Amino acid sequence: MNKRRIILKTMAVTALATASLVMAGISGAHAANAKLKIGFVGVTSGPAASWGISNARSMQTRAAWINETGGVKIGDKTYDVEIVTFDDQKDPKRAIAGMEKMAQEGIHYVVGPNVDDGAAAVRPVAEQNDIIYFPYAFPKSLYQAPASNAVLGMIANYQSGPAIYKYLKETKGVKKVAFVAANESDPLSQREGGVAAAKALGLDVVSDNITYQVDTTDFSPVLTPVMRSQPDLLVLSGVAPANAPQLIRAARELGYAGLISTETAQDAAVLKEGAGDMANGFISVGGASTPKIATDEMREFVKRYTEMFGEYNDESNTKVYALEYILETLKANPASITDVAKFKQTMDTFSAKNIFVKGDAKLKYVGMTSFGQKRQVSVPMVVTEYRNGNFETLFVAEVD
Amino acid sequence: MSALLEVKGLTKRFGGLTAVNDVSFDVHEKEILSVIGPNGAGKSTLFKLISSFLPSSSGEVLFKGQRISNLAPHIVARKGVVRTFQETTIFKSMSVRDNVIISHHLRSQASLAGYFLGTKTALADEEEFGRSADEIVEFLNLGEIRNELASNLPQGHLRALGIAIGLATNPSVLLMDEPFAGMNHDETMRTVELVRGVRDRGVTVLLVEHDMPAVMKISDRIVVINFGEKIAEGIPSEIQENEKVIEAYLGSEDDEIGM
Amino acid sequence: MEQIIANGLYLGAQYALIALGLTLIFALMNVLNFAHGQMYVIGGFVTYTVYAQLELPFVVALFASAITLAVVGALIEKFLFRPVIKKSVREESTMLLAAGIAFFLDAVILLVFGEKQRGVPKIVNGLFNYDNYTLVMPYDKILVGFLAILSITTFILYMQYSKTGRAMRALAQDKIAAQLMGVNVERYSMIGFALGAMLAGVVGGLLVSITGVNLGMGGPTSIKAFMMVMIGGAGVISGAIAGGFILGMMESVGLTVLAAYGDITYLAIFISLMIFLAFRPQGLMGKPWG
Amino acid sequence: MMLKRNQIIGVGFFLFVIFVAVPWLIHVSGRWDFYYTLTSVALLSIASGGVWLTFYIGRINIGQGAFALTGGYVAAILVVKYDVSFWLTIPIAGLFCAAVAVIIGLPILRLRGVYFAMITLVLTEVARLTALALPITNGAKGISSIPLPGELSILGLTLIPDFSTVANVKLAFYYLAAVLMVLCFAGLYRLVNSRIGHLCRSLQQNEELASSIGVNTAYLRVIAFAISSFLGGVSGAIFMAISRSIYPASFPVKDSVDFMLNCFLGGLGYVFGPMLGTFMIYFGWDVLFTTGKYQLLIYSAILILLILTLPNGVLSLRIFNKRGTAK
Repeated sequence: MNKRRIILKTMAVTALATASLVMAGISGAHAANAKLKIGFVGVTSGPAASWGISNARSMQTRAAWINETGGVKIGDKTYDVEIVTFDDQKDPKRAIAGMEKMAQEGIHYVVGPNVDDGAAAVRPVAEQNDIIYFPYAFPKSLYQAPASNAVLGMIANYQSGPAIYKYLKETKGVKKVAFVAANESDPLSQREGGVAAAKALGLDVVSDNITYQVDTTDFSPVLTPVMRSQPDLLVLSGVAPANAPQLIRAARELGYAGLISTETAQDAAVLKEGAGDMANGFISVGGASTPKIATDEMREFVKRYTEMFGEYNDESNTKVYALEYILETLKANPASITDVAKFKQTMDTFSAKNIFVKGDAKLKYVGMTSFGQKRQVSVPMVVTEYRNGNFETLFVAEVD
Repeated sequence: MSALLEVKGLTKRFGGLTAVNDVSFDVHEKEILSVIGPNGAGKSTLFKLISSFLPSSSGEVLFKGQRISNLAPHIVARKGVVRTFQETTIFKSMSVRDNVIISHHLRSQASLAGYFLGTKTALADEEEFGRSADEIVEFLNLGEIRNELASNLPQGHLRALGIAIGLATNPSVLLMDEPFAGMNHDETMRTVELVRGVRDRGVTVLLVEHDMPAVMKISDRIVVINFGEKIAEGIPSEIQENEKVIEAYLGSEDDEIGM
Repeated sequence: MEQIIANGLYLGAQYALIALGLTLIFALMNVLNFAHGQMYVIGGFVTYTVYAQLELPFVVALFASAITLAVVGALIEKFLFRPVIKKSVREESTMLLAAGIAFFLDAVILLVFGEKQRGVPKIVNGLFNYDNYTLVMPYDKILVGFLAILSITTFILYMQYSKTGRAMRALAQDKIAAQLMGVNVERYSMIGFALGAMLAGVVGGLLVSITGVNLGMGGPTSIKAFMMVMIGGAGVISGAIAGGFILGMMESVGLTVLAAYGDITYLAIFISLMIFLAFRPQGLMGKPWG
Repeated sequence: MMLKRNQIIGVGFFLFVIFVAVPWLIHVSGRWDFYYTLTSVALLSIASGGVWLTFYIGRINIGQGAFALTGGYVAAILVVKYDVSFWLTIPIAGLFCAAVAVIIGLPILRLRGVYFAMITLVLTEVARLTALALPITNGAKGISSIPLPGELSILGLTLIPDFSTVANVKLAFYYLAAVLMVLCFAGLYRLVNSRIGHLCRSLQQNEELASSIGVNTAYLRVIAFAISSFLGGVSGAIFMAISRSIYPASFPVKDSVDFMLNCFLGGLGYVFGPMLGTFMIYFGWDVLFTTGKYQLLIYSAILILLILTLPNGVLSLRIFNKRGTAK
């Protein structure tokens, strides 16, 4: 019967396709050497694209820069850095596939994923394949033993939150805090951390259950009940750069005169376009590009980034570090290029100069307080205030 | 003769409008009873009420003394009262034979799980359905096109297929919705023969129609409705002479009692 | 209370305009346009480019958005939907095409306009403030709401009184009858699709002045538009408008009333929508089975 | 079920490919990453198979993500909080989803066309928001660090070894997924080619007529939807085991849409359509990863071209189907 043939042929074609793809893989697997591949698995399309894109571009900019100046010398060998990127579409299932791809490429050091669920989902793969990865996700279980392959690539909100609230409490007399978060895993978890931190500081949390959908086009209804609780600090927990200006604008238009802050990195141009003068005074956590602390290297980085991609994204200020840490740690112990265990050993004692920040800041691994092991990069916690299109440094702190 | 199907005081209101008002009549075993009436008289609504495709506002339909109105259509069908459709309502992407085979559903002995597992009963069912379908297809002169896709059939054959689908369910009563609509004289006469054949198989036929010549030729008895109400009931010759009926048909503009 | 209603009305006006285009395309071609949200986003970016980058007047930017999308819509209908509708066995197959187009437009938006959130300078400054913040509404929102309602009215008048509009309504009601009456189905399908896309572009352009635009807004916007269309009844213009205002009001009221219970406003909206449709499968004003 | 000779050859060949040839090729080529990709394809095609069945009764289902998520959560909660064996949670997750489908399906399956499509789409969001709001699902934080599947033994006889002791977990999951996929599609094939399949088709073509010949359409619809959701739940449960975590956003709306697209792409008229469709859509994206920032552009362009040339699914292609009679 006809149907049988169909089945037969379907199978033949399926098999053929599989085989040819596998074969194609073989030829691709033996790539040239003297290249040091570093991976990136994160979201570079869809609603959250700007997180991953700013991330990947920072890496690509830095890699191009290093390669242009002769590559990176690790041990007695010099490598060109190649960044292999994988778009996980913010889907944890894809993130696993991405991590598998990285393993296939022989990569042991990966930056990403950008969100909690992705970071949790790739853990088994990373551990099976000896991959150290640098997620931008905050769940503590990722970094606490028995987990040991994840290194937090930035400052967690439960670390920056207390510092910011304390500063605002002491210098601006903040007493009543309200929290708003998107109805998604990451922001909600961050809100919970923020609320706990605020309460620990003795602040009065007047509103902590208002959420919004990320696709909201008018935030006035969302913020109307928040405003009624009359806070003097409004915290936008884990706010996406796309939502921040709209929230600020809606709050100001509803007559809110107090402070607004967040613990995530933002982009000045986005704030300027989206909220204009209303964004003045908005407090966020930046990286190293504020004029006060940026070094020539940082300025060079921004310049190269802008040349390569047309426009700089301030979110990259915090994302420039992961690649730097990987390379510097490898330099400190060349054996760790293939041996992840050596890398982990090195992490405990590692220290190098931070070229992006003025002064004698060091690159080193921290996290003992939060995770009980050194599974976090130490980056300067630069708390900034938006003012007329630029970020100004409020204060700089460190995490231990 | 005993009443197989009893229609008692059937009424249907749509908002303020009463489409069918207190209609009662009986259908006797193995007769062909036609319900006629001018356009807009409420025939179509009455038909849907009897076949339970519409819930009634009041009144009821009894089949062998049991109430069947306002039940789900498939339950009414299961009891033995099955309708055909006016339009080209068939399973378009199946062959003629498959259309008839699938319509043997009510004769299934096996359960769904049985069909999945292919039990003995299920296999016996399949065989029986195939045999019966072939018989029905032949009976309705569809034998030559049994493997044709239903959507490719000309209209005349579609009507026959509709009847075949109805017959496959092995009904006690077959309700036929305007079986002669849109047919020329020859086609109508052929279909009249088919419907007679159906009755001769022991199936009671209730049909709703407005093709008068065909109705007069085929019916054992006729029920006439106008403005939702029954105005006459009787054998064809009585109806032909009924004053009210003539008046009703003359009063309506687009239908004449042509015979 | 006044504030809640004002918020709801403003949201409703913009939602209704989004839903209009979607329902028009559905009514004419039975196509559920998954790419509607992406068209809205393109509209926003075009207005951004013309108004903020090239610094031309806002009205010019709006027109640019409208025209761009009308052209895009017409091309999509002619070269993609038309052949697929002709060849496919089941008309749902157009959903795959619509989704493919949505992906494609997403990719184009990312490559052309970048990943960042974009916004434009306020079109009007100032704030309407009644009785010391019992009712506040920035003037630009009032203007945008007004323009949205104006667009809706124009659209309705156009559909009601122009020859093209009448032809499209005939087509939406009964394709075969319209064909018999001499309506050129292909031509009006294309015009209808272009018009639907254009409406999406206009809303995108209008809203970029309030909420800005980013590449991620496409998908969620489509889904919201689907919901409004369902509430009102698929393929019915008055239904889309009603659906838009109802959803806007529900969000506004829900976010205030349910605020005390945490994160459940949208859950409540979705569930009540499901219950509503279970009882009224064709929406408020739809034909049964759309 | 009667199998014709070349049918047996076909099935045998297919089984040989997925159980012997693929592992061998991966071993030879060293493309270990394909295990996960193919495992995903197998699991996603199970879920798509369910969606396909709802298409078969004439309903556009964009809600499978909701059931995959539910299945994942049921399995995760049972494993983590109640210490149930993972193997037992697979059928429980499936049955739970089927039960949910019956409760939800009774009212919503009355809807047709776009209305049903949209309400199922909303269902996916409802599932995500519910997972965020409920205490038992651990809200926003999800459930992570879930142990690997343990041993499955009956009367002391080890049927499946403890996955944490298996040398190659990827291969183990691949086999698990492949076996389930084969079972799922064998079941679907049997279903579709039995009288039930014909009944489903009668529903798809004309529900009124179907009920007039005595088919309990509501019952059949609910059954089909329940089977569909069962498959979604099973696939979600196993994904949970692979990623060893589950979050509210583990199966987003995009997945629901993808499940539907898989069916369209493969061909709605062909029972193996969803398998091929999933393979092409998922694998296609993975293979295109080398194209960097043009990945989505190329991917969607190919998708559009495919629809333009084969609007009735890839399986409607001549080589698959000489007489062109869509089933």
